[in-house]
Amino acid sequence: MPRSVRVRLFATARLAVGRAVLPWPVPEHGLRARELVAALEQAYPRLAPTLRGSRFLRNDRYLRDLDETLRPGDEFAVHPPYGGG
Amino acid sequence: MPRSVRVRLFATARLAVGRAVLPWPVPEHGLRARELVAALEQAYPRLAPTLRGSRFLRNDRYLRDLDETLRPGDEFAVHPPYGGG
Amino acid sequence: MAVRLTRRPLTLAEAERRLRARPGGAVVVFAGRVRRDRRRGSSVVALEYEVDRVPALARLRALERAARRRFGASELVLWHRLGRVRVGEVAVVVGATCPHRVEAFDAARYLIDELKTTVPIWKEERGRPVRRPPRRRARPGVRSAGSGRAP
Amino acid sequence: MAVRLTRRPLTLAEAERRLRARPGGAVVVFAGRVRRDRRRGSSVVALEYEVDRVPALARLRALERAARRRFGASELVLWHRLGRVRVGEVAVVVGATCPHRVEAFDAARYLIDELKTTVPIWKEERGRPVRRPPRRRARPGVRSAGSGRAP
Repeated sequence: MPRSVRVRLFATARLAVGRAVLPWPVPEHGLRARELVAALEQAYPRLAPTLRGSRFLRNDRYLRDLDETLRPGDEFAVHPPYGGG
Repeated sequence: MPRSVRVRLFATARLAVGRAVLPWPVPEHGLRARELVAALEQAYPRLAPTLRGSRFLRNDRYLRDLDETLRPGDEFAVHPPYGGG
Repeated sequence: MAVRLTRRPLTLAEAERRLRARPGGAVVVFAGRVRRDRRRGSSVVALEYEVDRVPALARLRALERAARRRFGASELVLWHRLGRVRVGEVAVVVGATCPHRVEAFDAARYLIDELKTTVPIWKEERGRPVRRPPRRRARPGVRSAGSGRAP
Repeated sequence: MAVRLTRRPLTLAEAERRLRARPGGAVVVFAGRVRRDRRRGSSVVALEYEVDRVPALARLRALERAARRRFGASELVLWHRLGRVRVGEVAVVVGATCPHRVEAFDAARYLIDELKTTVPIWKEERGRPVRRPPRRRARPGVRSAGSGRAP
């Protein structure tokens, strides 16, 4: 069992970080979505504006709020505003 | 030169009269569209309700009003409400 | 031809060939099909379309010009079948190619709404051919403009 | 399949085969094409579409169900290209078969509006391949949802 979540970055989020997938360590006391987003923002300042306009998913489901706790092995997706069509 | 107009009947007008084309004599003093419509109504009572809801054309152009005078050789079309599509 | 009155079958595929030949980000196509009449005892299997050809073509061309002007359409189709059209077949196709989707939807909607109410085309119901006269037969008649069964 | 994310070309003809297989008096289809970027100096020749596949398919299926319920649609298409789509090609097709035209227009409009704003698909501009680096090059970037160039 990995001690990390798998952060998946799309579109402008992927371009800001320079990669589509980013493993992120989960500390012993656990990791709230809110903490992960703050940590990503700090690690990748260019990602900050995108994060503020993004929706987030845990294991392919939209997060209800940022207080959800992520577990090791979870996927965490960052969805900037959609642009299909 | 015929001394008549060619009345063209469509859809319910055609069904009410039983034919699609009807030559109609033009008297010496001429024939206003209004007079033709009244005469048709009298000759074919079943046509009356259709005539009241129809648009009329002289030589493929919509009549501006029923005071237009028809000349021998003219075509006069009776268009009940349209139903394409 | 953007405007067409024809006895041949109509397809979206053919409309697509015309509408995609010109630039524009949005293509909207409407196809109206002959519906089965669900009234009890109905034997309607087709509609027969009648037209007053010269004013109908003039009006269709006027609609084409109006749609180019009002909605910035780069291409249009305004096609209608004549004669007998069986249940399930396409009786009318209208469509527009425009820069953006809002205009393309508005253009197609405008074309079919105007076509139905301002172009001299009429439909008449046609029943199933019967070999022996049945006890009671539904009497096919001309469908009025207000018929609920037109698409 | 009513719902599809594909790397293959999309056509109205293929949508027609699906939409005409079911009864309904009205078929409306929308095709969104990649437009040429008219900004000065732009070298964009294609868009590259990216998707988060599992939630995208779930959302498309939810839209399909909603359209059947809300507009009485008997058949639907919700198709989107993935990967590189060149200028002039069709990136998205949505369509609906309904009893009457008003619902069919509303359904198609609903599907494309919702698809654009609620389905996890993104586009990124792709420039012309250059052999020698030009003095100044337009920098292709991700098109935001608010881009005026999407249909």
